[in-house]
Amino acid sequence: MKLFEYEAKKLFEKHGIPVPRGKLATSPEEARKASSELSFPVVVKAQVLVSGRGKAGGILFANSPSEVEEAAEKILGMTIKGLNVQSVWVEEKISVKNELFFSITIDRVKRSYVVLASSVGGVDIEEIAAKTPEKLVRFPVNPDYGFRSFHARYIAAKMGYVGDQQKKLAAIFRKVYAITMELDAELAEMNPIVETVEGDFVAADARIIIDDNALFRHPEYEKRLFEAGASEFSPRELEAMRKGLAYVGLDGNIGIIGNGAGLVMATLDAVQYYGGKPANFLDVGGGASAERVASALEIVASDPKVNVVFINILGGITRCDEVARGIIAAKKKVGYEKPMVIRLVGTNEEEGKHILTEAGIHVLESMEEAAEKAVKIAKGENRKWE
Amino acid sequence: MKLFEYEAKKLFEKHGIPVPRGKLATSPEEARKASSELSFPVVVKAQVLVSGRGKAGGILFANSPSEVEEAAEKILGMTIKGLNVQSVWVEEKISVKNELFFSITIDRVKRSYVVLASSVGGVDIEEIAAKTPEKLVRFPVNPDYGFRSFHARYIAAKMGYVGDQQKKLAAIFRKVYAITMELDAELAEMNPIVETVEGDFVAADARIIIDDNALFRHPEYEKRLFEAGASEFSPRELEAMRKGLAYVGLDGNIGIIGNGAGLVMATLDAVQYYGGKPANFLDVGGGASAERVASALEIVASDPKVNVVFINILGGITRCDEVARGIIAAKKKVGYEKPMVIRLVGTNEEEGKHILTEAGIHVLESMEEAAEKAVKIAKGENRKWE
Amino acid sequence: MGIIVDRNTRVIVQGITGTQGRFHTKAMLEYGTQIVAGVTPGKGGNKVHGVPVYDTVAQALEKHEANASIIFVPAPFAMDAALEALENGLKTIVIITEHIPIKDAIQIMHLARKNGATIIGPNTPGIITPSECKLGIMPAHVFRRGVVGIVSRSGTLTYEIANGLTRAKLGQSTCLGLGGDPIVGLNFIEVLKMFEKDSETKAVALIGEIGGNLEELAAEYIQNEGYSKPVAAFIAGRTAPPGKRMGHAGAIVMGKAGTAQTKIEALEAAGVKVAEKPGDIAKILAEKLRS
Amino acid sequence: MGIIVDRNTRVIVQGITGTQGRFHTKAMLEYGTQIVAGVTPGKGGNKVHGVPVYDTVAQALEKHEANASIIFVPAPFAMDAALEALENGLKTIVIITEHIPIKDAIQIMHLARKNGATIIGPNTPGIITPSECKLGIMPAHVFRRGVVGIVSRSGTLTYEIANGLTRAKLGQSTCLGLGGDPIVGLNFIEVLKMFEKDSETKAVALIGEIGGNLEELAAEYIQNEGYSKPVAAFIAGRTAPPGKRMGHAGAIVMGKAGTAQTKIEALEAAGVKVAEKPGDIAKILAEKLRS
Repeated sequence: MKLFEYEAKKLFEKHGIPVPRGKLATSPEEARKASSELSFPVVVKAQVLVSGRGKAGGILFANSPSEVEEAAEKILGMTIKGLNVQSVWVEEKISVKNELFFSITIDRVKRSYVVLASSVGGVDIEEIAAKTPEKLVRFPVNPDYGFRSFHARYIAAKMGYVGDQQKKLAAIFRKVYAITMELDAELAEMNPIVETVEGDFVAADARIIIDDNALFRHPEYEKRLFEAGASEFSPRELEAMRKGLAYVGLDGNIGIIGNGAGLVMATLDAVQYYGGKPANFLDVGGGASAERVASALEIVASDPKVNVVFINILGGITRCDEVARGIIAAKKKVGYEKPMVIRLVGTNEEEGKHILTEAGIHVLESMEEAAEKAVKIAKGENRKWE
Repeated sequence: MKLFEYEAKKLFEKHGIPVPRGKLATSPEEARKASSELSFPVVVKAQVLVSGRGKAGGILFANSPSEVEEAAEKILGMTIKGLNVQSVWVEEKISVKNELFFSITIDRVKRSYVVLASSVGGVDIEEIAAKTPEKLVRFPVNPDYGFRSFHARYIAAKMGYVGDQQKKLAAIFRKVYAITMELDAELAEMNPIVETVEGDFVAADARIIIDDNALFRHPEYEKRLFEAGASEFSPRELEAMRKGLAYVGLDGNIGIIGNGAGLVMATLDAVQYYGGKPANFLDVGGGASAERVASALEIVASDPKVNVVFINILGGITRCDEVARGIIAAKKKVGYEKPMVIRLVGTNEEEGKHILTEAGIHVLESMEEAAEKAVKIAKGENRKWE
Repeated sequence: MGIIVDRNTRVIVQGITGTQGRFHTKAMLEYGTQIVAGVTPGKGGNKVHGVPVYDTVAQALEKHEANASIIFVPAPFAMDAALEALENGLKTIVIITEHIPIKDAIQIMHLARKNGATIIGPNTPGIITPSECKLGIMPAHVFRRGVVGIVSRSGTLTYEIANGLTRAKLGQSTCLGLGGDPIVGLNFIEVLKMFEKDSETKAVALIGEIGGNLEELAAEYIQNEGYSKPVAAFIAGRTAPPGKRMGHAGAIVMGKAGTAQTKIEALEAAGVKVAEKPGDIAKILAEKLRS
Repeated sequence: MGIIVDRNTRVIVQGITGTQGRFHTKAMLEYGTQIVAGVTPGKGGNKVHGVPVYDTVAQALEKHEANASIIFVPAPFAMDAALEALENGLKTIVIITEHIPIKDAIQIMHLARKNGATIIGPNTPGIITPSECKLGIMPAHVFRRGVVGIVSRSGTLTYEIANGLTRAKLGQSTCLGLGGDPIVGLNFIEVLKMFEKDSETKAVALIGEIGGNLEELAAEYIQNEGYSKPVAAFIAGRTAPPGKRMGHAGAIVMGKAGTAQTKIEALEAAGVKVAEKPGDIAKILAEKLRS
């Protein structure tokens, strides 16, 4: 779960990490008012849970309250990568001497947390790694030790800081680690963390992503996950999450439902292989009970782009006859009338097919064939499949 | 630093460990009033930082408010092992089915925390170990794992509990461990923890000792350490602690000052060997600066029982001439006039001796000889040493 | 033969009294897996499908010999269950549980490494050496004793491919699901090494998906070490958009990292034939083994 | 010869810029100890008595070879310093610092064990192999190269006894202070074993005190293993009342456990001569070595 920049900064501040003074606003007037408590110049920043807001025009500078209002006017209501900007963060501009990069995230290969730091910041990590790899410090955290004062100082030293500056910077690094652990974050990042002209360090941008699977330990965030506008998810994605289904919306017109993440991804790929465009990813998970299939169909069918639904079920433990009955019940319950392609194999396959055929639904055995069919229908080449 | 029973119980309660309902009172009237909010019968317990209050009459039962007042009257103002009882804890008597023992402490040999538990409780651990060793579970905590749910359940199972009772008991054990870690306790104990007639578990007694060396992490307790009546230390011991000196009051008449805990203990032993009785243990620690010697002399001399002071300094790194000047300055500053025996060896020994002799103080080289002298003086056999 | 599990594997089921644990204990017993005991806190003394239940692993081991565990415990308690298995010396631990926090998984893997234990999962279908031992939740009927080692990051997609291999009469030596989480106990390279040493395994099917770079590292390994057995791969998620988790917690493209494209390119550069569709794996390997 | 430290010991001083660190660095250098670098956070680039100072141990080791560390860092930061030395592979670590919390000490010892490192202390005067290496704060002049290994829980009392051995012309092979805290890195048995293997050590002086049962365990060891070298002991604290800490955090009689009496009885039962006064140690050992 992504936190908004302003939330991350407030957390940082609570832990004693210096951040620019700032205020949140949800209207241009409020932004203007907020700026009256700050020193100019200020920055007006879109609060939106995707990266790349700078390039999208979501960050503007202002030298007066009226400029703030103007900037907020422009930014609020903007749509950045599909997400609506509902608030802006107005904060004092800081006098930058150097922009640094600091991040704590997961190292899948080492199976540990990893600290990434660079004396070059303000650009993304891929760019740092590509352009100035010699300046990128990569420190995997050994759980026996954790991320301790001497690790933090070593990194600050590698970034070129000595004396009190080294200690200050190291202290900030350790606080970011403490936040990471406390919040079960899978990412905690300051990019940039700024060395000011005065020689202090300020987290000019802040990103935190909490591990969704650890939200049960953080009920204050867990309950927020489903609030509209409070997470990076679309209403349909939220609806699916509420029902315990993994759904990702895409641009195409072929609705896809399957059991097992890998299988559903492969189904999407097969659809694309035959020239079609998936409208979504939807994994009903293990079991594929009638109820879950109904919920899935409801969500997929609610997407107006969808003109055919392709259900790909590999009946493993679950019996195919049960799944078949589930699909029929789901179709009825949801009132879904558009065409459907179903691929169903596994235990009691014959009976399952029989049930579906009886109900006038056509079934294929091969995933590839079924994908091809679905694409043809979506393209209007095979209307008889309705 | 020892916590009072009522403090430990409040901590337990805060962490969700069931404790009997109770109230604190510092006067018989207050005790009577407190009992009105409780169900009878109740127990009135002396709040005092030594063990053995039961045998000393510091625990009484009461069936009515007037009996509570009477009991509190008896207990308040009692002196148990030299400590004044300043408050009583009035709590509801619980219906005991079984008394169990549970404790977390330090295992010096394994260099770890150790959990001790027994299905026999309410008597001291030595007695449990001696009489029912087969019922004593001893579980050293591996820091890689900590004390986890399965450890706690295993112990509860070994104590004979199954099903929900096992889970309840295990949950309590883990909370005690959490408190131990959070508070840097060197002991956290429930003796007894009671299985009630209803099958619940209640911590009927609670003991917590915080590691003095970790008090810097617990400022709320650190500041309390020096409050009179709030710790297990006598006023003179507290005075020494304030000055950074290690002092322990004893029963004899020979005041002892030395540098190094082992050396001071050995000095006490030598005094006893020659038939004398030490009035105290006082270690001035490393350096033995003039200031520290003065503070030490002040504390030792303030004990009216003392009729001779024996200073035993092995000058190691510190030069003897400095120590000698320190002693003379201290004597003057404190206005100490009673006899003194000084043993001083080490770097610049000759000069040190010379300085003391010049000032009319006699010096010996051997610790044993000096101890013998001090004993003689204390017994009045050698008045010329004054 | 096969890897990690065989007919001598003696199993404790942790979380045996839950719906999942109960159901799959039965299925595993029916497959012939030696399940010697189950563990569920507070349920000691019961039996599940004839298997005695204990409150803790330690108590189970006081009565039974075991060397493996399979965990069905809910995510909030799964780390404790895994640590319990580890501390009690079990060397093969399959964690079926999904949604375990990353922090917990890191702790599990750290201690497993120190204990010399093998963790399969979390969020895995488990491992099966057909005809010998099924330590997982996979449908038994799609597997047949054979020559292809399967190592995969997914569940049903693996059954799909295993089924293809079974129909093609190639069968499987062992089929192992690494797990769909970002932090899992084994990586492709480790399993490739085991398959290389296993005489029954004649070829390997590697089933990857978007997210992380375990496939790229496997490709590098195959190339640098001159892997001796034919490998065919399938990578799911060519159509996955960046920044979105595709069902598995670990299946996510971050910026430009972890795409199917980079994985496919790396594998092909290492001489691994990458199938366009799951159905092609059996064809590719049949051909390679024929030649 | 002697144990643990010798003329090849190459030392890093952690906390070198503090009063204590600075003072004892000079004293150790004067003794001939090879101090290659110092570490103090934020003081990198300075020099102390000609020794270069670094911000971290890792940076010091990038420039210098070392195998030991001595720590003068204040108690609240001492655990981090010890962990820094451990993680950087230093195998002999002397912790002078007093008042380290028990929880921190437990963590240090736990990681030291895993790293195969030897911790001396905390709250120790350190270790000295006369004429070769002084890694500690003891006054050099009381020590002379000789044949008695000293292992002790105290500081000045040890100097007292060492001085006696020096005057008696027995001298010391190595003198090691275990430390006065409840949790320390070495126990008597471990050091007795080292002295047994050391050809230069002909006899051992064991200096114990109240608290814990390390002396009792040492007695048991001496008896059961038939320790081959003569041992004389002194136990401080015969007059200590129960429940009171006598200066050292570890010097406390709990109930009836850890008294001088039980220690003395155990040692005597094991055939160890226990001195009534510190001055008797030299006499006892001189006699034993003469016979």
